[in-house]
Formats: sequence, C-alpha cells, structure tokens
Amino acid sequence: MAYDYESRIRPGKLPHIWCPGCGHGIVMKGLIRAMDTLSLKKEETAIVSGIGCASRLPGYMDCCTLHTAHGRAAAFATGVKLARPEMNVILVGGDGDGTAIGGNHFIHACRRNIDMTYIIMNNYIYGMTGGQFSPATPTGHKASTTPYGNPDPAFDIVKLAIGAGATFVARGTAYHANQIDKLIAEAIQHKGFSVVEILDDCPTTYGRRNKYKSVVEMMNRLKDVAVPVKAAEKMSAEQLEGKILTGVLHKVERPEYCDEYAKVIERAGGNK
Amino acid sequence: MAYDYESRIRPGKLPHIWCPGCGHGIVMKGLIRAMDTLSLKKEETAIVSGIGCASRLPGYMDCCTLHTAHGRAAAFATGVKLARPEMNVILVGGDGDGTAIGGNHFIHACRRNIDMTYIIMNNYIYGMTGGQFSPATPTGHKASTTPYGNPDPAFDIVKLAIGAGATFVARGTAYHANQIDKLIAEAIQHKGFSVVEILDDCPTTYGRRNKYKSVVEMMNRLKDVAVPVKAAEKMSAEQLEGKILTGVLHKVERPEYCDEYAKVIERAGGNK
Amino acid sequence: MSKKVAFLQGNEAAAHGALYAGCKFFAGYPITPSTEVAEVMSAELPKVGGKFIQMEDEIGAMAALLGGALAGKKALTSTSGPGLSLKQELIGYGCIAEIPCVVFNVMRGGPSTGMPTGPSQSDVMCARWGTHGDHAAIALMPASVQECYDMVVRAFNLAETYRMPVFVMPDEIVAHMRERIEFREPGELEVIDRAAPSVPPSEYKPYDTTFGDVPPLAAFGSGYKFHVTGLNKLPDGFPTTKAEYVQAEEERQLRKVYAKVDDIVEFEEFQLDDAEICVVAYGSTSRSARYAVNEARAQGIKAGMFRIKTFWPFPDKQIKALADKVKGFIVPEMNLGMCSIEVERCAQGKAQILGINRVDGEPVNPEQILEKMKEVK
Amino acid sequence: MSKKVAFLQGNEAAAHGALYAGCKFFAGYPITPSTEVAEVMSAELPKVGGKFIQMEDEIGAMAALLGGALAGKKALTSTSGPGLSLKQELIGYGCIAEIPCVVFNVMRGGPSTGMPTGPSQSDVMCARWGTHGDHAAIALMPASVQECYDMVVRAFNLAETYRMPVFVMPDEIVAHMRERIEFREPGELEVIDRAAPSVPPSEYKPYDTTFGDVPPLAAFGSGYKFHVTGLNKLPDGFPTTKAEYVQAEEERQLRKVYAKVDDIVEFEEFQLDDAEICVVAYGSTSRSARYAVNEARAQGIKAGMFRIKTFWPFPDKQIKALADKVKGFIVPEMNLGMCSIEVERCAQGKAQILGINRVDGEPVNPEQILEKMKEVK
Amino acid sequence: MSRYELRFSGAGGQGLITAGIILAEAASIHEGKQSVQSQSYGPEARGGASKSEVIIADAPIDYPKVTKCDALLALTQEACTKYSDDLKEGGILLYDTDLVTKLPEGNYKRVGFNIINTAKNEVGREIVANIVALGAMIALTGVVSRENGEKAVLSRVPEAFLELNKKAYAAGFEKAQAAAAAA
Amino acid sequence: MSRYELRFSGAGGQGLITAGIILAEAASIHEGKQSVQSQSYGPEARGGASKSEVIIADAPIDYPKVTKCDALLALTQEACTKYSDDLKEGGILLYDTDLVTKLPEGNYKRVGFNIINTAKNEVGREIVANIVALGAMIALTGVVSRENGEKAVLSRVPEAFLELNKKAYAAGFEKAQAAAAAA
Amino acid sequence: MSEEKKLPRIEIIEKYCKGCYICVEFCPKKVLEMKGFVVSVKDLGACIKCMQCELRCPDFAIKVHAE
Amino acid sequence: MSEEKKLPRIEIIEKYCKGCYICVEFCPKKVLEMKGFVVSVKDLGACIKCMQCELRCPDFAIKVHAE
Ligand SMILES: Cc1ncc(C[n+]2csc(CCOP(=O)(O)OP(=O)(O)O)c2C)c(N)n1
Ligand SMILES: Cc1ncc(C[n+]2csc(CCOP(=O)(O)OP(=O)(O)O)c2C)c(N)n1
Ligand code: SF4
Ligand code: SF4
Ligand code: SF4
Ligand code: SF4
Ligand code: SF4
Ligand code: SF4
Ligand SMILES: [Mg+2]
Ligand SMILES: [Mg+2]
Repeated sequence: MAYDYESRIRPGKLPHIWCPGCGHGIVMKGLIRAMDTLSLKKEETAIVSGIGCASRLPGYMDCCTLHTAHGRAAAFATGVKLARPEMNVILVGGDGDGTAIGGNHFIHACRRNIDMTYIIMNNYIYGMTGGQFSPATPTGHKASTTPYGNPDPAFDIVKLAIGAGATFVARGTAYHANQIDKLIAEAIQHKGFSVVEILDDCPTTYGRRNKYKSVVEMMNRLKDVAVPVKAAEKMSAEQLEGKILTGVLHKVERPEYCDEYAKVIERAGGNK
Repeated sequence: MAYDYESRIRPGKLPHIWCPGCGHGIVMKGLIRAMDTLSLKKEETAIVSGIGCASRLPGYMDCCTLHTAHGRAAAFATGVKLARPEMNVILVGGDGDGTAIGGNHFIHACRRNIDMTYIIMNNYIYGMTGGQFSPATPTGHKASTTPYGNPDPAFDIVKLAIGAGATFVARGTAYHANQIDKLIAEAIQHKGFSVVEILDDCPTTYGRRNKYKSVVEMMNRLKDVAVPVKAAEKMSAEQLEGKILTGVLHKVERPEYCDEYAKVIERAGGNK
Repeated sequence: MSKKVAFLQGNEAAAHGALYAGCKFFAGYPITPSTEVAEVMSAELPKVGGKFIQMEDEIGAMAALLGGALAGKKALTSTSGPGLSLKQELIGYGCIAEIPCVVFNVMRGGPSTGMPTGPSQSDVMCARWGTHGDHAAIALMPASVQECYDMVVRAFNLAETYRMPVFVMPDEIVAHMRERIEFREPGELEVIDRAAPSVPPSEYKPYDTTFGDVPPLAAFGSGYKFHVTGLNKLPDGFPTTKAEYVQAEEERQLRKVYAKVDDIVEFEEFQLDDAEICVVAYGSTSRSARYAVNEARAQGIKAGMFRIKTFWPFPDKQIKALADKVKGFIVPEMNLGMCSIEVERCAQGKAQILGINRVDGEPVNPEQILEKMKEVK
Repeated sequence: MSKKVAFLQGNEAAAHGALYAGCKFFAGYPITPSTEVAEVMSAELPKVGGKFIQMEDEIGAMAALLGGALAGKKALTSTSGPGLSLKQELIGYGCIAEIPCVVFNVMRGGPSTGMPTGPSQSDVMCARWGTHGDHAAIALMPASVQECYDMVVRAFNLAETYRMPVFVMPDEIVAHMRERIEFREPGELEVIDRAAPSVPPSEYKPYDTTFGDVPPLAAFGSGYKFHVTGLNKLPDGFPTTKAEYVQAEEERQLRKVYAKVDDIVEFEEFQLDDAEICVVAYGSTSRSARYAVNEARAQGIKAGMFRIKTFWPFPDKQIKALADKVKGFIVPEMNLGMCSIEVERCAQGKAQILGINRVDGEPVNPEQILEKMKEVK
Repeated sequence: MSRYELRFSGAGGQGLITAGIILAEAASIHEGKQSVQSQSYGPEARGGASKSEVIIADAPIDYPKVTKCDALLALTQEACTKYSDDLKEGGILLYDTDLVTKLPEGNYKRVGFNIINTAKNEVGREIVANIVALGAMIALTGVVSRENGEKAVLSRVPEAFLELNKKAYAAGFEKAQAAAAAA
Repeated sequence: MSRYELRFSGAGGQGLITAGIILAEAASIHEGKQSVQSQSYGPEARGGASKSEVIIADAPIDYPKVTKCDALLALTQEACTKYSDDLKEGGILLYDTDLVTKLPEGNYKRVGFNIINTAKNEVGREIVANIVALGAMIALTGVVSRENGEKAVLSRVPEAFLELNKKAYAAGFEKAQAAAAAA
Repeated sequence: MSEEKKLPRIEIIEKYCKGCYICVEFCPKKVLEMKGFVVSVKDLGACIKCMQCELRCPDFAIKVHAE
Repeated sequence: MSEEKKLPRIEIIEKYCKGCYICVEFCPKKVLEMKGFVVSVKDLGACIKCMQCELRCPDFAIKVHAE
C-alpha cells in the first residue's frame, strides 16, 4: 500500500519549497517513516533546525517545530531537551548550518551526549544562499565563491562527530532511500547523542556548477560511491579508494546528559 | 649554563601575573626554548591568543603579539597567516578559550590545515574567571559552577583535533617540562596545522576545590598519569586504564592551506 | 515570623530573586563580573528541581535559554558586555519569536575586553539597539542589592507579560557590592506566570492577535504543537513575506510595549518639587547623585534627582515634563554619554544638559556632581 | 581613453570599488542579500594577488579580517543583519585596538532571520550602538550603484585615516538593483593608504599619541614588533587599568572622529534653499524622496530633501540648522523610526517631525512621501 | 522619453531577470539612456512568482521601482493576476496566449502570442523564451532600437548560442509586430 | 553615627575582602545599622594591591565608596602608599609595623602593631591575620561592639576554626587597644 | 493456472510533482514518463509494484496503491 | 686523583619567585628550601647541576649557573 506520509505532514503545507530533485524531501520521508516505526507522538516530539534549505524541514512536520537561527539548532535543542527530558528531540539541517557556523554547538552536543538525534543533510554546499562552498565541499570543486576550484579541505563529518564524542554515528545517502528511516530510527532509539549524516544532492547550486547533467546523475554518483560498512570489511584498501562508508559507523554507550543531571538534582536534594 | 630565557621576554614584563605554581609559565619557557631551537625571528613570528590566564602569554613574548577576544585566536591568526604566509604563527591559550567558545575556530583551523601551531594549556578549568568548569573538566570534578560534581563529560582534545583533520597532534604535560620544547618545535616544523596540548595545573581555582594539597601534588599527578605513546605500545589495556598518552600522537601529510591558495592565485593568473 | 535576611552581593541577590520569581532554568557562559549569578544558580536550581547548564559560549547559552523558555520554563541568563554583544543575534530571535526570558547583564568597561573588573554603564545603548532589525526593549537598572533581587522578579513578570527578553543591567559596583537584603516572603512581591492558551491545541496559534497584542504562548511538550521561526510570520507561526502581515506583526511587537509604557516605566523622583537642577541618574551613579543632592540642599542649592529605574522604554514623558521646569539637567554616567543623548532628545533644547562621563573604572563621585551643579546657568 | 563602464548590481560595484581602493584581503561568511560582494571578490582578488577566505561563521570572518588588516592589508567583509549582530563583539575589538577595515552591510528585514530577501534600513542603529562599550562609528549610506563603488573607496580612506572599522550600509534595493557604473580611473578618486610609522621599530608604540589622535599603525611582519590587545591599554599597547590612561584613551577614540566631523560628514542638499518641508532620507529611500520632491515642486509645494550620505557621525549641525528654517521634517525609512529619533534630537522641538515607516519588504514610495507632506502644518 | 516603466513577470527559472537586465543594458550602455533594473524574489525564487523591473529615462532615475507600469510581460497566469494591478491606462500587456487565459480588465493594449511555444518549436529551445519575450517587448514599446536590443542580447550570450538567441530575438520582435497589428 | 568609612588594604590573598564583609555584616545584621561593603580588584587580584571598603551609617547609605576615609588598614607598604591619600583629618591609620615602615604625612592617628606576626606566632596561623586586623579595627573605631564583631566572625567560620578565629579576633582587639593607649 | 495480475493504481499528485525525473529513471520497468513538467504513467502493465518510485520521489507526488 | 668539584652558582631572582615549592620538591638533592615566601639555597654542595629547578620554575626565578 502507498505509504501514508500525510499523517505527519501539516495540512496544506505541500508542495514544499525545495527545488526539483532536491534530496531534502527524500530525507524528510525517511524521517517520517522512522517516526512511524517508533510511534513517536507528535506533541511529544520536537524537531529543531537552523537556517538553510534543509532547515526548512520542520515547517512541514506536524510536531512541535522550531526553526531557529543559522547554526544554532543544537544549542536551542539542548535547552528544550534539558527543560523537558521526556520529549523526543530531533535536529535537522544542512552541512553548512551544522558544520560551519553551527560547528561548535555540534561538537559540544556530541560531547555532552544529550539524548537527541541530529540528521545532517549534506549536499556539499550552501544551497539556500545560492551555492557558496561549505566545510563539506570537496577540495577542487566549484562553488559560487570558489571560481578557481575550492582550496579548502572538507570535513569528514562522521570522524568529526566521533572525535567530539558522539556515541552513535551513521551515514546514509539520498539514493539509498529505504535505508534512511532505519538509520534514523536506530539513532533515535540510541540513548545519547546520535548523528545521522545523509549524503544529499543540490542540483540547483551544486550539481550544475560541478558538471552533473541531471539529478539522476547525482543520485547515481551516490549509489556508486557508497559502500555499506559491512561490505567494506571484505574490501581491499584499493577497492575502497574514493568510496564512502555507509551504515552505522560508531556506537558506544556512555552516560546520557539528562540522566546525569537528574543525579545532580538528587545530590542537591531537589525533587524532580 | 643557565638558560637565557630573557632574550625572548619583553624587557620589564616579569614577574608575570600568573599565580604561584601555575603551569602556564612552564609552558612559556618551553615555547621560548622551541623558538630558540628553530631560531625563529622575532619580527617574523606572531603569537596569537584569546582571553584567559593562559592567553596572557603573548604579552610577555618579544614578538608580534596579538591578544584577541575570548575564543577567537585561531580565526584572527588565520587572517594574519593568510595575509602573510611567510610569518610563523603560533597560537596559545587555555582549554576554555580553545575548546569552549573557540571550539569552532579550532576545528576549522584543523580542517584547513593552515600552517600554524596551536598550544593549548589545558588546566581543566576556566582559571581567569575564578574556576567554572570547562569542556575539559573531568566528569564528577568540582568547579565553582558544579558544586555537586560536574555532570558534563570532557573532550579528549587530541581526538577532537584528529577528528577535525589536524595533521599533527601532540600532548605533553607541565610536569614533563623538558619535553615541551621538543613537542612544540616539532609541531612548528610540521607543515600544516599542528596542535600541542599541554596538561597543565591551576592550583588557585582547580587544585584546592579538587582536594589537591599543593602544586607539587598536582605535578605528581601529571607525572603519574602520563604514558609516552611509545611506552604505551607495550602496555596492556589494563595497565593503560586511567593513563593519558603523551608524545606525538598523530602526524600525517596533507596539502597546506596557504600553498593551496597560492595555486588559486596561479590559476587566476594573479602575480604573487 | 521574621524575614530571612542576608548580606549579599548584587549578583547573588539577583539569583535569589530569580528563584523567588519561579525561575527553573539557567543557561549561561561565565564572564566577569557576572559569574556569581551562575554560581548561585548552579547550587540552588537543582535543589528546586530546576536545571542549570553551562553552554559552550554565550550564543549557545542564549539559544539554550530560549529553548528552555519555549519548553515552558522561566529562564535566566547572566553575562557582561562581550557576552551581550555575542548574544545579540539571538536576543533578536527572542524578540521576533516572542519568547520570554531574562538577561542579567553586568556592565563592565568596554569596548571589547576593555576593563573586565572595572564598572561601567556603557551597555545601555546596546540593550536597546544591539540586535539588528526593529524591536522593542525593556531594561531595568537596579541601584542596590535589594533592587537586584526585586528587579529580577519584576523582569520575569515583564518578560512573561510581554513575551520577550527583558534586561536587568546593574553596573559592576551594584553587582559586586554587598548590602543587607531581605528575602521576600511568598506573596510579598507579585509573581506573574505565563498566560496559558485558552483554546485547545487544535485551535492554537502562537501569534493569534485575536487574543490581543500579546497572544498566549503554549509550551513545547504541554500537548500543544506549533511552529516557531525567526522569519517574519503569520499568526499561525509560519513564515510569510506578505507585506500587510509583516508590517502588522512588526508594529505589534513594538506596540505591545510602547502602548503600555506607563505601566512599564518606573522611576523615582527625589527632591524634585522645587528643583532647578535635576540630576538624571541610574544604577550606582544614582547613589552618588542622591548623596550630592543632599549635600547641595544642605548648601541651599535647589537640586533634585530623577532616578531612572526603567531605562528602556526611556521615560520620555517624565524628562520632557522636567525640561519645562528645571534650568538644567546633570547626567552623570560611567560612559561617554548615552543617557545624555536621550535626555537631549527629550529636553528639546528647553534646559541645559551637562554630562559627567567617566570610563576609567572609577565611579562618578558625589563631588563631581556637586561641582557640576555650579555650571548650571 | 574612454572609461570602462558596466551595468552592475550595487554589491558587484562595491567589490570593484574595494579593488580600486587597493583592498587585498576579504574574509566573509555568505549571507543574503550580500553574497555577490563575496562572489566577485573570490573571483577578482586572486587575480591581483589578494586573498579571499570564507570563514566558518561571521565571527571568524570578522576575526580573520582584523588579522589580515593587522598584517597590513586593506580588508573588506560583507554581511547582513544577522551577520552584523554576530560580528558586534569583534567590531568593538577593531574599535579599541584601532584596526582599519571596511564592513559592507546590506540591510534586509529583521530582527533575527526576518525577511532575508526583503529590503530594510533597520541596521542603522546597530551600526552605532551594537557593540558594547563606548566607541565612535562611521557609517556611509549609498543610494546608487555608482555610490556603492565610490563610497567603498571612501570607506577605505576613512578606515585607514581614522584607524577603525567603517561601515557601508546599502539597503537591499541599492545592493541588488542594476545601474550603469563607471569604473574609476587611477587617480580619479583619492586613495589613502595607511600612514607608516615614522620611527624605527625600536621606538615604535602602536598608540603613541605624540603622533596625534590617530597614531600610525605598523603591520605585523613588516619588521615592527608590538602588542595588540582588546583590553584598555597604554600607548605602548600593553594592558592597563590605570584610571587616567583609560579615560584618556577612550576619549581619544571618540575624539579622533568627532573632532573631524566636518571632514567626515557628507550630505546632499536638494531644493532646500526655500524649502518649508524637508525630507530627510538616505539610501534607496532618498530616491523616492527626490522623486517626491520634484513632484511636490511641480505642484507648487516648497519641499526639499536633505540626503544623508554619512549616517554616523550623524549630521547634527546640519539638521539643527534646518530645524530653524523649515516647518517640518519628513523622515521616510524602511524601519520603524531610527533616523527619526536622531532628527527629533537635533530638531529640538523647533519643527514638526513626521515619519514614514515601512518594514514590510516594500520600498517607501514617492506617493507616500507626497501624501505625508500634506500633514505638515 | 521622460520615464518608461517595464515589468517582466512569470515564474522563477524563466529567465525574466536576465531579460530585464538585457533590456536595461541595451538602454543604458548601448543607447546612452538612463536605466535601472531591479527585481524581487522570495525564498521560493526557484519556482514561485518572479518579477524584474526596468525603468528607462533620459534623465537620472530616482525611484527605481515601477510606480505605474507602462508595459507588462506576463508569462504565467499567476504573474499576470498578481502584477497587472498597476498597469497604466493605455499601457501595454504582453502575454503568452497558451498560459495566460484570463486577462485583467482595464483600458490598455493587449498583445499576446504563444511566446514559450515559439521558443520551443520555432526557435528550437524553450530556454530562449525570455529572449523571444524581450524581442517582443522592444518591438511593442520601442524603448530601445531593434539593433541596440540585439547588441545587448548578443553581448550577454556565449559564442555557441549567438545564433539561437539572434533567432529568438528576431522571432519575438516580428511576432509581436504581427500580433500588435492584428490587435 | 552619620557615616563612617573604612578601608582594608593590602595584597590579594590576605583575606581583606573577607574582613570587610565580616565587619559590614556585623554592622548590618548584628548591630542593626546600615552598611555597604565593596571592593576593587584587577586581573592581578591574586597578588597585586587589593582593597575592601565598608561604609557604616544609621541612615541608608547612598554613595557606596569611600569619599574621605575614617579608618584605613594597611597591611603592605604598597597599599599604604596607594590608599592613604584620602584619609580624613583626624582619621585612623592601622598598619602592620613589620611591613609598613614609611608612614604618610598628615594629621591622623597612627596605630601599628605586628599584625601578621601576631597571627602567625601568637595565634598560630598566618591565615587569620585578617581577623586579627578586624579585631583591631573594631577596637580602634568602635563602629560595632566587640560582641557583635565576634558574632559576625564566628558565623562566617567553619566549626573547626571557631577557636582559632576567636583567639585571633581577641588578640587583635587587645593589641590595638594597647597600641592605641601607647600612641 | 495463470494468476491474474492485479494492476496497481499509480496516483500522481500533479501539483506536487516537479518533474525531477527520479521516479522515471529509477523505475526498473520504465513504467513512467515525463509529460510536460509532470510525470505520468506510460505502461502500467509493466509495473511490478516495487514502490521504488514512491520511495524516491522527493516531492510526495507519486503513490503506488497496491495490495 | 680527586677532581675538584666546581660548585654552581644558583641565582634566585627574589622578586620573581612566588614560593610555589616546585623547585624545592623536585630538586633531587634537596638543595633548596623555602624562606618566608621565597626560595633559597640550603645546601649548595649537594647540587648536581641537573637544572631541574631552573627547568621547572614557572616564574623564571631560579637560574643555575654552571659550566
Ligand atoms: C547568521 C547568518 N549567517 C548567514 C546566513 C545565511 N545563510 C542562510 S542558509 C545558509 C547556508 C545553508 O547551507 P546548508 O546548511 O548546507 O543548507 P542547504 O541550504 O544546503 O540545505 C547561509 C549561509 C544566515 N541566515 N544567518
Ligand atoms: C565573550 C567572552 N565570554 C566570556 C569571557 C570570560 N572569560 C575570560 S577568560 C575565560 C575562561 C578562560 O579559561 P581558559 O581558556 O581555560 O584559560 P585559563 O584562565 O584557565 O588559563 C572566560 C570564560 C570573556 N572574556 N569573553
Ligand atoms: S537550492 Fe539546493 S538545497 Fe536548496 S532546495 Fe534547491 S536543490 Fe535543495
Ligand atoms: S587562576 Fe589558575 S590558570 Fe589563572 S594564573 Fe592562577 S593558577 Fe594560573
Ligand atoms: S512501483 Fe516500481 S515498477 Fe511500478 S512504477 Fe513504481 S518504480 Fe516502476
Ligand atoms: S520523483 Fe516525484 S517529483 Fe520527481 S518526477 Fe517523479 S513524481 Fe515528479
Ligand atoms: S640543579 Fe638540580 S640538584 Fe641543583 S639545585 Fe637545581 S634541581 Fe637541585
Ligand atoms: S619554582 Fe620558582 S617560583 Fe617556585 S619556589 Fe622555586 S624559584 Fe620560586
Ligand atoms: Mg548544504
Ligand atoms: Mg583553563
């Protein structure tokens, strides 16, 4: 049967503003399926974003939604979560929002291990402002502010999250649509701060400049480049050259922040 | 012979403002020795810091010195270095300055791999403001804003730097004073962004609150906890429990930022 | 039953005031000379089941504050100049999204790092104009330790009443000096809680002006679902660029404060009945002014003081009325002339204006004020 | 030789103006509606051996800008409201450490994210008062594409002359509209380079007032060693809390600008000779005003325009003089009344003041202004 | 010519901003007149209604936006409805006959032809519909000469597309003339 | 008592701020007077010159800082030189005879004894020198009663140090009385 | 015993479809085609109800109704 | 053939020394002691010129002069 996405979309909000072929819509569908999988209650779920095309996502979702300032989603969300630990708090946003201006809040959320899930839609570019390079744009690529090719190296967002202390880190792609909900659901279920990077596409500001002829070509590149972490185990370094691992790449247990704060309250003799 | 530190200290600036036993002075001496080792010219060396006790260091050094705003050393320094790639640019500062408010500039400097050396004096606390906990304060420890013990987990600064893409990462301690200059000199020589974390002590705001009876006790703890990375190779996981690795912990080669930018200029047809 | 009294710093008193007002959430980043507020909150909040979080920087602190406030908590942050500058973008977010919270900003020497341990009053303009875009501002100026306590309570009331960030702005002297303070008893001061929506979740709109210029704010997690954004918005909270809505929303956000200016503006008139010289002062400087006015009266000089307790909205009406009465205004400030500008605007050339401006880390002292009185012609 | 002409946006023209002025360093973070400045600079700077860097955020951009400027480069950044708010702390650093640079801020709707693609003029106050602490501000207001070019050149001159950050603040309309523009020929516009120290490195002090209110600034890496800090400082650049030095330094930092206000303030008087109604306008709004004044004159109404080209320092003297002459001021703005406040202050009650205030993303149009003229009594 | 106000409206992506710029350049650079081009767009630039405005005059232009529109191009019904309000009495409405079916009331000259279809099927590429429309606008308004309009088009276009655009411009110019004559 | 102004000065770390606070508390909480305590410190708080000021009065206190000092404690020469300027005619200067050797000129009462040494050798811990000084100040000025001063001291001190501080307070009080009598 | 193949119903919400070609290209059976700016069904009979089109559509514009 | 042991000169810059005890405690030969708030030499003869004191002093307050 056709999937009932509408039950979690705010009435009248479609069509969304994203461009033809923009992968953000595919991610949003994955998120909806994950929320269904876990039967998350709308009133008890907050979806928090920064600013950017990706960050427009919360407006469509029928939940408590918070579209904050550029880069600040994780910090706002930390306030919401700590104030109401019983809520499910999900963060969404772009590569620029999350790792450029929002980089500090991102690494500190990883460090604190506060029980939230951060979905980063990495389309390698600042889409909303017209295609300036982001910290995720590969070296040499073209953007509106790198007419001679990008001199900057890119973050490996997964490594950054792990280095900062995140306890669950996964990666998927917009091509592997049917995996997105599973990664997100597992991330939400994980107790602690979880990061799900989805390799995404921005045909409008990134694709054309970098000689992709169509969205489909961008999707096919995602298909080609992705290697599930399980499969990678059996591959040689040579075979892995230029590939990107997908799946759950890191999962450890550490005390969760709100739980730890509950203990502070206990030690202080405060009721809850 | 007694070491001639004075030749790199600005006349009349000693005694410095640091408290009795504060390790920041030990680090400054290590930096001076490293600069001597490499015969760095004063006029061609910029030392850049943020705000904090550690960040007062540049004021004493006879160089081009820049005491910026809290957390912003790496970003100011990036401007100086890119504008004058021929200068040696050294950053100094505390754990709070570098990894709390300055966390974003820190990870992005790591990512860009711009040829500068960042010395982080990690005393596990915000010293200058009177001992609030920092992102480096161990969980459970006491600070003026964690009267019930710190609920926050701490960053592993080395892992954070590696995750963000730094190409040289080392760690020393204020106790292992004779190693400091060697780590710093090697870091400066490394082409790219290098990070040297020095585990330090703040008897005034951290030591007393955490039941250290003296500076000497704090130094001895550093002595006990540190394990050179070479030695660690031969140790069991059990033996390594609670230990902290020191030495050069990460060193790889990647294109340096100013070099890459020079290529952009070349591609644009600009003279240099 | 005798009242609980203590001998506290202004900063400590402020924290206790917040607890009295029902504050349950603090997010901050340490900065001299405001750290004691955070230190007291970190000790006291957990005792009442509240939450204290030290964020990675002031921007994060302001963000977490707004998040906590949106989740229904009365929320406080404390900071000082450099932190205030950093918080500006999100203070604007608080204004446009209409999220109540209290920003306790202790004024130290600036600009930039300036003189971190020295007093100043030079953040008053940036409380009004620091964030980009049009917005209203409310800023209270305590002059004593007791007022730090009381004004924080009032700031929470104003924040919750008008759904916006409200500033309390002591100078470093008031923040750090110690005086005897009375802890208020329950009921002694008014405590206003956020108006709850009167409609069920299905009908709720977060900016529904049919409920007046300050529509009720539901809390995340309380059964209401809604959207919050920093973009210009429709009554239902969703973004719009439709001219008529945007203009109406923006105007409402100023009107909700300026239409109530008489309720909001508090001040003190001291010896003004027959005064020919009016000292306009606020914060610790008003204490010097009071001393000087008493001295002046003893010397037969007809001086009085207008003490600003609410700096923003500025007491335009009162100063305008005084300008008709007095010969001259003396405006002592620990800045290079900020209140002076406002007084100049209000005085409309009808009275002389003499500033006393110190930015050297020392208080304006009574003698300076007395001396200045001689210049009034 | 015929001049190079082009048909460009204000933002593009600004970038070319910067190149004309000798700008060799750009640090920024993209934000609508200013991105074209960065885009042109990223393409053009490498051609002349300059450096373009896109930083991780606006704070980093401002920091790198100051770093590049201190290393001797003429340095430009471009941004818009939210970015301006974020840069505030370090703008203050630029003020206290006295580092020349140009901040090109395109005004869009606010507060917060507001209306990113809509025009506004509501950042003018935060250019003056946004950063904490006392400081002077210079802000220029282009009204055409050519002026974006020319004023950026002038902004660099002012920045280098007065050793401070200088703002150029077009509204989104001026920044995005396209007009014919002439690229200036070498020598056509004055280009002022930073004064080099006249003393050898051993005698150099970065704030040595024996060289006047604006001591020469050496560049890092040019053979001079010195210390720079955001703390209050001595003439040699090292921190101090000594009252007399701090007061003197702070006062000098205001005086260096305000003593030269007649050199700095530029304005245009249009049809003012016999005017009874004076429209005070700036940026794109002044174009509507000019249109309206022409219309009014055609209808026999004695209207004129005072066009503000330098918003800060505000043209106090000029407005005060006009207040004596005209019956009323009309102040059309794309904000809820900012310039109005300044005009009110200067007019001293001597003339009527009528604001026209749009914050809906639409320009103030000539009809509105004409209409308003009828209210002048 | 005192002040002539044109508006190009349609959907984001139809190249209307470019058409406006080219016309303004033709007037300003090639014809020596004054001109200002401006546009307005939302976050939905990539899709929603979009407009580009050009003012042309002999004297310097003050107010850079349309006050009373002398000539309006409408490539979509939405744009036509939204932007025809301030069309001047006696002004010109140029529209795509396939896409705009409900014309607003009022006393002005209506000229329509199948603009997009012309680009697609007669010129060969839909992407040059904006140039077809531009040619048509110039034919109808005479704000710049046919030659200067063409010059401006060609100076904006990459080598490889010169012919295509030339053809589009001519097609628009001529079809508009024909349609106007018929009207 | 209309307004009485005291200043405790010395080096950072000598506990002068605490001494000021205790005196102010004694006046305000225990003696029912009005009092304000304030201090000034630089980044060098941990080392450089430090001062703590206390104003005591019957009526509410306006200006919280010292205008003309009624009584000054100086525990270091640096502090004595720096802060004795605004000592009132007829005011009191209490100083440590071991550390302050150059007394400023002027018409005021000088009372000195070996304050720090008393703490160290007679009371047993140098750390209570501030309490010795406090006792002395109270003895010399009478701004609060001996009992209320002691109460204030004891309510600030942990259980284990009650005796030590009592002893320090008494030693200061009595030594000052003796020294004043001798002066 | 040939089982009668039950055809799905493929619903296309035209005002949501942005014509991105994703469903067209990733349909394993080439069931769909672009008509103007909007997708439409070319060969329903070939559809194997794999749901790929629905899964991948970024615009919530295509639904495959099948039991 | 007993080589004469040449004693070092240990210079203490009193106004720099903050009395932190580091040199005292980490001197392997217990050469140093605290006098008041400032360090001083107790037993120069025991000094083995290992330079540890100089190396570790955070305050640039102690120098060991030896060939
Ligand atoms: C403080 C601030 N700086 C800059 C901007 C401009 N801005 C808006 S979105 C954006 C980048 C968005 O990129 P990303 O997060 O990758 O999202 P995408 O649009 O690519 O989905 C930028 C730079 C802003 N809104 N606020
Ligand atoms: C914007 C801003 N926020 C806060 C502060 C206050 N502040 C000054 S130093 C400091 C912490 C210093 O800690 P660290 O960097 O670890 O250095 P340490 O003093 O421990 O050597 C803080 C929070 C400031 N100066 N500026
Ligand atoms: S610009 Fe790029 S990221 Fe933004 S909606 Fe379009 S395709 Fe998506
Ligand atoms: S407070 Fe701590 S970090 Fe600061 S100087 Fe003292 S010991 Fe060092
Ligand atoms: S369900 Fe599968 S086979 Fe059928 S149309 Fe969709 S993608 Fe093609
Ligand atoms: S994937 Fe969706 S939006 Fe794209 S063409 Fe198919 S139905 Fe239309
Ligand atoms: S040189 Fe070595 S042995 Fe001699 S005093 Fe110093 S630490 Fe002790
Ligand atoms: S280590 Fe240095 S400061 Fe410490 S006691 Fe020894 S000489 Fe003095
Ligand atoms: Mg992106
Ligand atoms: Mg530290």
